[in-house]
Amino acid sequence: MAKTAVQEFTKGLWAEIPPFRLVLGLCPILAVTKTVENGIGMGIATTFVLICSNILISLLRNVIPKKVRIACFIVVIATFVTVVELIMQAFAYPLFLKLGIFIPLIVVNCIVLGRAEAFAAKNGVVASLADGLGIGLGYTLSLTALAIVREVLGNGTFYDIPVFGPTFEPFSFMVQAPGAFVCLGLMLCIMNMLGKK
Amino acid sequence: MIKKPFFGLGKPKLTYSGVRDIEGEDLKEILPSPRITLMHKSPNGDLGDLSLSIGDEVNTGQKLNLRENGGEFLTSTATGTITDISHTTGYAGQSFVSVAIEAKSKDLWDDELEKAGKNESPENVLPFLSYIPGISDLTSIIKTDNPPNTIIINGLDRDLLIATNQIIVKTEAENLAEGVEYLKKITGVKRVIFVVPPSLRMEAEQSGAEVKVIEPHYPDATPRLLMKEILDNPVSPSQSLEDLGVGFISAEAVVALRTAFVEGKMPVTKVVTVTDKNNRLTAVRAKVGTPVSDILNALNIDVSDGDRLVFGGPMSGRGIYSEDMPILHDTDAIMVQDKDQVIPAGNDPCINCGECVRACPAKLPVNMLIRLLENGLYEEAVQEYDLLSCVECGLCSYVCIMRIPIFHYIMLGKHELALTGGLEESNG
Amino acid sequence: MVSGFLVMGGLGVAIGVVLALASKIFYVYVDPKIEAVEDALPGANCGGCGLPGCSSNAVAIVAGKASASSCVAGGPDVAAEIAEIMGVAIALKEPEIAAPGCTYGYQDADVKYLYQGIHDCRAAALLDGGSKICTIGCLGLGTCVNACPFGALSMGPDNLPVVDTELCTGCGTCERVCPKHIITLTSTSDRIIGEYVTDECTAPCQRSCPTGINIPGFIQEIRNNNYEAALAIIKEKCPLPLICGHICPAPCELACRRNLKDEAVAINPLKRFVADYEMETGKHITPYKAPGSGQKIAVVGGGAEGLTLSYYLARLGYNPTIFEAKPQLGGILRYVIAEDRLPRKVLDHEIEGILETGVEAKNNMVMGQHFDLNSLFQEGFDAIALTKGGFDSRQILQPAPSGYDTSVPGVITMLDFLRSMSDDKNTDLGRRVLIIHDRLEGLDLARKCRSIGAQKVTIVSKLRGHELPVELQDVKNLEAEGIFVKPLTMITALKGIARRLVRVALENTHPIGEVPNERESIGADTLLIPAGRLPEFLFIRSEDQSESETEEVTWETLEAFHTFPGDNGICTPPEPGRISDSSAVVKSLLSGRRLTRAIHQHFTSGLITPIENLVCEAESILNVTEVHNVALSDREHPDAMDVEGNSKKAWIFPNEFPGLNEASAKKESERCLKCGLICYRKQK
Amino acid sequence: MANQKLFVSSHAPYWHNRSSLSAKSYNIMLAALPAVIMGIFQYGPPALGVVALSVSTAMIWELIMNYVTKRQVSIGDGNAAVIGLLLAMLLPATTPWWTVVIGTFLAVVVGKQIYGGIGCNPLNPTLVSIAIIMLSWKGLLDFDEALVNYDLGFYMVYPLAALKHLGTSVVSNYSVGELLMGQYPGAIGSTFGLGLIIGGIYLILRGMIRWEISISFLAGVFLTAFLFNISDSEKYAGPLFHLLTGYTLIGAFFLATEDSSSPVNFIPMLIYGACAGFLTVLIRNIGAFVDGTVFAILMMNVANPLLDKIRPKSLGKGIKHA
Amino acid sequence: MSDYILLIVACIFVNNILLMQYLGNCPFLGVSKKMETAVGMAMAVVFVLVMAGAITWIVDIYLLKAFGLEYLRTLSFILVIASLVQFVEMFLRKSIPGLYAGLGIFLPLITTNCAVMGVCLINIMEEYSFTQALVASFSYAVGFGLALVLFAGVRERIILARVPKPLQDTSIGLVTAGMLSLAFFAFKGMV
Amino acid sequence: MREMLRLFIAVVVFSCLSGGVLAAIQNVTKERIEYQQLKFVKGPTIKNIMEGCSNDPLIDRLSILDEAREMHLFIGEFEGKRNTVAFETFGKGFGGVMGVIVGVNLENDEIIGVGVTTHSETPGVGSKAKTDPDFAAQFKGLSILDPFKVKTDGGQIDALSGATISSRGVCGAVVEAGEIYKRLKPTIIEKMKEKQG
Repeated sequence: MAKTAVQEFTKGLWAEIPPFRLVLGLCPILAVTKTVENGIGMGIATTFVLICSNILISLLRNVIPKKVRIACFIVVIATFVTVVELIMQAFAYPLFLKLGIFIPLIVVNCIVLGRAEAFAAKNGVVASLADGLGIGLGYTLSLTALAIVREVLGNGTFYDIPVFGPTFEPFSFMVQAPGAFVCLGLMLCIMNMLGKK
Repeated sequence: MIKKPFFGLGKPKLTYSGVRDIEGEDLKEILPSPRITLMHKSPNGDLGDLSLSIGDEVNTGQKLNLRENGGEFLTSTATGTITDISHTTGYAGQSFVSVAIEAKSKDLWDDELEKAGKNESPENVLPFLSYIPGISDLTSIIKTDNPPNTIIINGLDRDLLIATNQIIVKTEAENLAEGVEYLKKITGVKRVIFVVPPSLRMEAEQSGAEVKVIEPHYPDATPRLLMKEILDNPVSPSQSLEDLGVGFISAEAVVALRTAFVEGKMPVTKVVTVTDKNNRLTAVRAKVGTPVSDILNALNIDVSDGDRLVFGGPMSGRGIYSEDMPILHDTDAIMVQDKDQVIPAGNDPCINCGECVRACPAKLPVNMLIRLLENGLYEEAVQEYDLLSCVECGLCSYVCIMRIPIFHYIMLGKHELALTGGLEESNG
Repeated sequence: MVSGFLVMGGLGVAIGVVLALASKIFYVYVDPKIEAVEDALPGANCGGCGLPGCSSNAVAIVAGKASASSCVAGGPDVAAEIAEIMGVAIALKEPEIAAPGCTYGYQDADVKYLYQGIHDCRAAALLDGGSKICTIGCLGLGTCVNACPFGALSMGPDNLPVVDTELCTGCGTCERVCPKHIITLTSTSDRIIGEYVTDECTAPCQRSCPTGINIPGFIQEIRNNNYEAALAIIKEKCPLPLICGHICPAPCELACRRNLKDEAVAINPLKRFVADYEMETGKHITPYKAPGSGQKIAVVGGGAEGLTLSYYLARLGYNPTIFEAKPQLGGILRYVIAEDRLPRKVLDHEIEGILETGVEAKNNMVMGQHFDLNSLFQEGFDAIALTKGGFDSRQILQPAPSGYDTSVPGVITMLDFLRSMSDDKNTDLGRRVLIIHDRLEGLDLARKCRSIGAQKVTIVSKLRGHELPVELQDVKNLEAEGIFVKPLTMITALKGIARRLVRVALENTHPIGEVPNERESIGADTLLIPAGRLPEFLFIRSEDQSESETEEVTWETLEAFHTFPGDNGICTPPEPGRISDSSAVVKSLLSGRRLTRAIHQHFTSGLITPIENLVCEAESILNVTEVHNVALSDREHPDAMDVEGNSKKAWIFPNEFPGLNEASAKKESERCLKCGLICYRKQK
Repeated sequence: MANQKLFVSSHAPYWHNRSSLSAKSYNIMLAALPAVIMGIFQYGPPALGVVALSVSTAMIWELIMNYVTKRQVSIGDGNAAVIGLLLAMLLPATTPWWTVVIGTFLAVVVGKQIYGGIGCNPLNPTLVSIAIIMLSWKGLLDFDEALVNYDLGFYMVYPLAALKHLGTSVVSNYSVGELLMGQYPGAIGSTFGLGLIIGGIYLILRGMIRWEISISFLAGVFLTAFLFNISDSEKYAGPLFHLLTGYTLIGAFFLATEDSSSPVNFIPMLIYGACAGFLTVLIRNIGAFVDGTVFAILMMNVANPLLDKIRPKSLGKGIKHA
Repeated sequence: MSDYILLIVACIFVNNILLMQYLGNCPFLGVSKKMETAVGMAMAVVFVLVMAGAITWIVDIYLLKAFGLEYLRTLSFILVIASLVQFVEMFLRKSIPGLYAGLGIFLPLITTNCAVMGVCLINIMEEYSFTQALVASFSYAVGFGLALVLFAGVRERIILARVPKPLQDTSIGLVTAGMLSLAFFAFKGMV
Repeated sequence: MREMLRLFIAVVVFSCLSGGVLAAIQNVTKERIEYQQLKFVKGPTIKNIMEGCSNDPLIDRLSILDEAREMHLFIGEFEGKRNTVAFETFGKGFGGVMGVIVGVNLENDEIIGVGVTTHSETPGVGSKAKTDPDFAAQFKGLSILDPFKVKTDGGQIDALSGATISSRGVCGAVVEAGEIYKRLKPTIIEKMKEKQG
């Protein structure tokens, strides 16, 4: 239990990196990783919600009655999701358009609720902040990694900059739905192989 | 070995061997062996409380009590001295007590049976019947409580390359008729059905039993399939044939019954069909307990390392690992395969070609069954894919393109289930 | 702003009302435990546990179908919380790991046929029990490897499973799937209290060793230059390797399979070699010690048996205290055996090692004088073991005031009784007396008891009625005399309060198969036992306090050896294997170790379980009568004494009894055939 | 025991009909040969190149995966070669080399080996590969574009594409004889209808493929096309046209019949084939793709485990004796 | 009428919520290992989704849009869905225990199933009428169930296959989901 | 009951508070969001269509109710005359709905330009509808009141190669635009007058 905030932070980056180690939060990772830009944007949005909800829930953890905690957590999370939604609309509208329905759907991302319940509701503010940051960053990293593979292979670009010559025929299967599944599946396999050591 | 035909549209057609396939269509007598080994399947492999001991003298046809507290016994098939008693493990962990006898050349007959045989009530007769050649257990037929209403005499054999029963039907038709009479008398059963291939219809009709002729296609002579074909009464996998009041007995056992109670002598010989490396069939008559090597020597069959010896036929027999193995009361055939004929089993997964599904006489979804069995999911195999409906004919393995030992898997599954099922019972 | 506030508030109110009403209207009783577990679970309903949602997992946990740690998302904290709710303390338990028990893979062992078929041991075992001649041999097809859910098993180059002890969790899956029961879960504790059974691969030497040392195992470690591991193996069965190395008569060497070829392996010298090595290092190698369970055990008697008992108790996590009447520990080893057979230095070294494991020793403490059962129980000991051993009452220099040994209330050895009678001491036997005796002298004794005031005397014999002397068969007349005879009976327990004996439990030992054994319990004030010494009593605090009016301690004995063959109750004269006036030190070591087993089983499961198929002479076991493909080689002998004190040999032992030097020990270890049941190392 | 003879022991049965996977694979390749030879004859060396590259790389991928997964080398069973050959038959002769290599990778590795090798794949590996190629590089499988430099002396427009873009008027440009003889542009091995039919009949007679699937597939195509044709013959081509163009024939005899992704029970086989046929025509007529065979069969592959649950009652099942 | 048929086909096949819109993947991978659970989950989703679709539509039109509070959509929808699920669970447990045993245990999983929330949002964004929203919700749910059941069938076999170790379970599950999605391209462009 | 009340109050307070907070944030960001929406979604396309206009059409916009739906109409000023109007309609493409802005000259009902705004078409194939200027240019100068169809459907528009469906979608949107235009033309002129006046 006596983990430092740093440890809480770093575990999210490898030991418990969300979609790979805890197989949660798959929908957005499949849907928004067509391009690196989307992936990072989604990651940041989720991280924001994670951190804010973690902090708030950690603060309020003694006030919230146990029986309705899930409902309260959902309200808190939904509030922050809406905040993200509004801020994004105001300041990063193109990204908002691309992420579309998946921004409101952060609210049903199991990772956010899971961390709130499993961690923030039981730990102090600093630890919860570190946990939220770590998990959020880990999630962002995973999104980015998948997005890089998909964008580079499927579109021949990285952050919209062409990486191959003009003769490159993009492997556009990768940016389509089946490609997303297959690609994530194979990445999970690689993670499993690495994790074994 | 029957190869897959060039044009393979339908099911494999495997035909039971008949009397005509036997060299000379006659029986060869094997000289009594000086080494006789009797084997008794004993649920308890313990040698601690045996009532027999090394050095005991025995007579031919004598009933030998195995245990102090009675119950288990064997029948000596020779006159001589017990030289060894040991314990061996057989198929599926069955436990055997084997008793080796150094036999004298002359048989002294035990007369206990003659005395008992006068009174034909089942109670008197029953204690002698475990070791009638040609059947593994007569007690399911002859019993006082809940006797069967129908007995089916099988004039066909259990497997391909066996003509043991058929040659008996052919050569001992009269004895058979007497045996049927006797069978009716001691069991009190009304309906006796005699199942034969078309070629033996004439002989069968002399027996006085109700004759049913079936085409000799493997595996139609399997009890459960006969139930369906002859009696139109398919058995559900959870039931035994006994539950339905049907008993099965082989023609050889019927003749042996006659020998025992009409002649008053315990039958000690067994007809065995021997198949050599060139698939030539010979029928021999030998004492139960004769080592296989004696029979092979008498027929000039050479075996060497890497060959395969099988008790029974090519589809459902049991491999044996030693030439010293004696023939038992239910050994219908010995098959010798050269090492060139041994096709190794494959270790690849099922490719779902469906050959097995089409070959299966019990209509099992073998393709799915094998997947579950490979993963050791035996209970699911029973619940979802009817493992217990299997009639154990071996056709699935025979046709499997990947050469998966499916039959082996099925038997393993049944065995493991029996083990765990037994555990559950003892817990509950 | 206001509208937002109001709408959400309204929505909240509506939802709150509906749910509150619904929870009233649709109330269904749910096990509070399930609710508690559900509360502890994260409630994220991620499905990571393999069940649809947290509530179904909660139901599964409470029903015992899922483990407390089944929630992936929750992690160890949640697991601990649930464990608390479920009341399953995550116990301090010594980890068990899988260990294969076969030494030769199928390519090195004798086979009866060439197997072809499914690559699965269970399938292979269908065919006449597998292709190996050895009925308990590993079939080597890797069923356990495939079954292991943690990837802790792999197939070694010799076609035997290899366990990665890091990954093994002791789940037992391999044990369940192995058709030959080769691979079993075992812990150091299990091995310490374990006995060899017939379906275990044991070498002849191992079976004939009274202590049961895994001889091929430790010799193998010597071959691998791993002397500490060798010592650890020895110390699982024998806590005094150096002493044994000096004075053991080595029955193992008689059984050595090499005798069939040339000469036995020098097993005992090899054992001494590693023990010497330990002494040379100046440290005591203490192998694995189980996490403490903390019970205090008093061991009365600090001889070889008491030392062994205390050592193993300490290693199993108990707190043993030795009470020794003499000023120093060691018993016969110290006070009887000649110095030139067993140097005291060696003895001190070994005792030191035992004390280092956490054994406390109190010297100059005589039972009956300085302490007794009652005082020990009152001091808080949970069990008291009597290992008074070879120093029977004949050797007690200061007899107790009553004239006989009163260390066990109401139990008098025949010798003491007769002596006190002859001394005309006033002996109070109480009303009810029990005598264990088979012969006519028993009747004589009974009459003596009657004459000095006993009202009812019962003679207990393990013999059958008709085997007894004729006089003892005259039941009617004897009964009139107040003497009762109980043939075919043994005493299984004593029960007393404070310093009094109250009851004796008897068991009627009908011959096997006739009538099931019957137990009864009769009142008794005195028990006369025929030996000249007290057997190994094991006392525990009785839970049954009904017969005690005051706060006095009620105690009873445990049947320590009840599970071994030849057992005739706790008070009959010693039988081989459970003796304490042992013919050799190794036998008292065995006795001490078996006492440990009784104590450990009593405190862990509450039940001392019998061992089925224990290896003993009566059980038939596979063996070989001739060896093939083994080259002749000469036995190594210890170097002759180097008078010059050559430094090369100096480390060994500057004493009259040199051990093997390292080179010859290595050479000798090569001679070991590493036998199994029927396998042994053959030349290729 | 030392001087005993050492026999082989195994479980019954001791006979086998000597069928083997490699024999099956070689028979399938043999059956495919007429169509392939015709393709090579028509399109010349490039076609031969595609076929050779496809077969060889498929086997190489298989070999690599055998090593990676540490399993027995399995190229001997010929299955990888069959996959490679079938893939080549679906590609046009002008397919660039890298597409072929990626294609065989997708087929052998993604389609088959990651599931554990032969028999474990839920979908037909060849079809997985060709479907992914279709989605990724549309132009490659646009036969009109791909074969633009060929002039083989017959009407050089891919019939199904023409049908899709130009309507039923194009049907008259192709006679049944031409279609049967492969006198139209298309993939290397899928145009020679007569050869495919002969190969298919050979396989059915040898018992290598299940006739129920092939026949019901063809029947499905025929019926659906017929119904569409009746409903609006202006818009939808007749059944014969659909039967003899595109991947219909190769699909019926070589693709839909792939063992591990197709059902084995009688009724499921009929449903499987018929639905695949129905979907094929549906996609061609109203769907997004020019030829629907690939996706139709893939779709039915997915439904296969569900379909195959329809099976006859096992012996003695469901019988209640008093 | 034909509009509705098109809508149904579009929602079930063409725009399959799981395979084409990537929604609801967590339960998709979680409960598809056995056919039984897959069928149970599919039914539970149909049940809840239709109700959720209807209620959120009403909430959106009569509460949020009426007051110009569209920005509260996420918040109110999730609240409504969560309480609906809880309500249904309580209701079933008490009133129809038989049905509860069948699908009740799957209900909690639905709260965080983004397919439910997603479909509700899609209904609003596509500006469906009430009947359309109902039909669409139902069809999307059927599409979800269809994909789930098909996938469970395939997955039951894959679990029995000799999949290499690192690929086992979720990894191969995802790849197979990809294959399923690939197969669903068959319906592309049909509506 | 007291317990119940506590839970009840907790939920109510939470939802009230979050409602309030969000309302506040929304108030702050409202203006900006609206402008962003226009700027990023329609802005570029409108600019493209109204190339050369002398005003900022994003600012000079009208809101008109069309069958209960609010339409934004952007007014372009050419050569000093406010004679052009642009607005968005929708068509069904390969990957879903695609937004199309159609600019019409109010005087002669001629299309001055067509541009795709939002779409989810296959990159490189269907997405050419947005990026390929030649495709859009086909509409220029045609009368908005004409029916538009791709050539395979018997119309006048050359479909993008390999993206018939996307092309059809654009045509559909333009046809719809024609219908809306027909309905709204009088209102537009009226409103414009109001605005100018």
